[in-house]
Amino acid sequence: MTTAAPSVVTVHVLLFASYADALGVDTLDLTLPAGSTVGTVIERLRALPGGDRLPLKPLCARNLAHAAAGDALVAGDQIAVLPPMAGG
Amino acid sequence: MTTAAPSVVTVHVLLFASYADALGVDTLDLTLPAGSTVGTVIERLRALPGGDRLPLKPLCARNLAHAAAGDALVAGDQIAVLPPMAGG
Amino acid sequence: MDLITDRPIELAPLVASVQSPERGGVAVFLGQVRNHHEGRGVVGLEYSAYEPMAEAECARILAEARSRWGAAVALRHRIGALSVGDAAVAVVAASAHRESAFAACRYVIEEVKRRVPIWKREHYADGSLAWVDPTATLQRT
Amino acid sequence: MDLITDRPIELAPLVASVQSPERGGVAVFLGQVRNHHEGRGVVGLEYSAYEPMAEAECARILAEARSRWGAAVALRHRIGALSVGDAAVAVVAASAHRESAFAACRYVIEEVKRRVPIWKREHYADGSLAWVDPTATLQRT
Repeated sequence: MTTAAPSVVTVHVLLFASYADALGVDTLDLTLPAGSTVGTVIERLRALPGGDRLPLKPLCARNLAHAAAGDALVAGDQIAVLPPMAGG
Repeated sequence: MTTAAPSVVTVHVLLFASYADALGVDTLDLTLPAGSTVGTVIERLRALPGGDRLPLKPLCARNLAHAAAGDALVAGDQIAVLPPMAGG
Repeated sequence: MDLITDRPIELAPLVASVQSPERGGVAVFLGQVRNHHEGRGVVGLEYSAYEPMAEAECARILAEARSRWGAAVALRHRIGALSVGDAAVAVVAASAHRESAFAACRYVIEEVKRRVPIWKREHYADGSLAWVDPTATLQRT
Repeated sequence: MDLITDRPIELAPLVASVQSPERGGVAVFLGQVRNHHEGRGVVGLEYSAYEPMAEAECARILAEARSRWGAAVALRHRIGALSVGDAAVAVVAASAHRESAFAACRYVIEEVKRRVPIWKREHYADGSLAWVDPTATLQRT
């Protein structure tokens, strides 16, 4: 058996507040082609029922820090999709 | 007996903090010629022992409100000479 | 760190935590649940948070304020169900002088509102609910 | 009005006095006796005031802040002998939004320092005393 680059990555996705309401879930796992990015996660979420209520470019975090849409995914990443913040 | 304008006015003077220390008193009455002003009070105070430690134009109040040096005195006025404020 | 808490915020111990004999000025901001928002009567609300990130982001904001103004700063943000009048957030900043205490306090509350993943759902007098969107990019009722 | 007091200042009742369900933001400034001033060790101080004028001027400042920002504001300034760490002044301002609460709070403390006839004599670690002159036009030790 030869070692090969894995062809897919699985990431954990967290949804909050109005985004969780829109999709009807607050956590899900997504398995995506290798080379996928944070932006790929958003595209997949927007294709789910209710996903059209997410903006095209929502704020995202990857492993507790703010992330850009182009950031590449690593297996096991925690990707959080963050509605407009309303603390304070 | 005919009525005549009084030829003098007597006012109550209050000194505070460093100014009271400078003159060694915190209250005194001054009897001044009719037509005297708040500025006249300061001139008199500056002529007293220790009075040279007062500035030429200290902040003054007349009857609890800020006053100008040119304000005319009325008998019974309370004239307060105010060192630089240091509250807060 | 417990910057995010589901228990009532007590101001006195928070103020005490930043006081010291070198620091003459203490600035405080206390945010409380109002009974109105954009003309609608509010009877209560709930805050939810992405807690581990909210804790981390709050800690970063406090570190920035300490570094920039040399101030002692502390923060609590409440989550869960709150009633009108309850304290939702408290920021305290102490410094040798008032300018830096005010500046550090103001910085912390502004950054908390801008950067910390916390969301608020208001409960209105007419029985409806809505997530508050300060940017108004996603209209929901 | 008791804006000027010779008793310890308690923050909690002062904050409570401005809180209401309409006002979501409360800004507080607390000024405490520091253990240093311009490089000298301070062990305590005394505040004296031209009390009737100080009360009147404080009341005018509060009225200005209420009128300008629509905020609820309250103030206490202590006089007499104070120790390091004692609260010398407390200002609280509550408004519907934080901007006006901060602005009103800041206005009141700045105007108090500028306009209210109160004087401070510091007691230094070396046993000497001096009236503090923020304008430094009259040098005394």
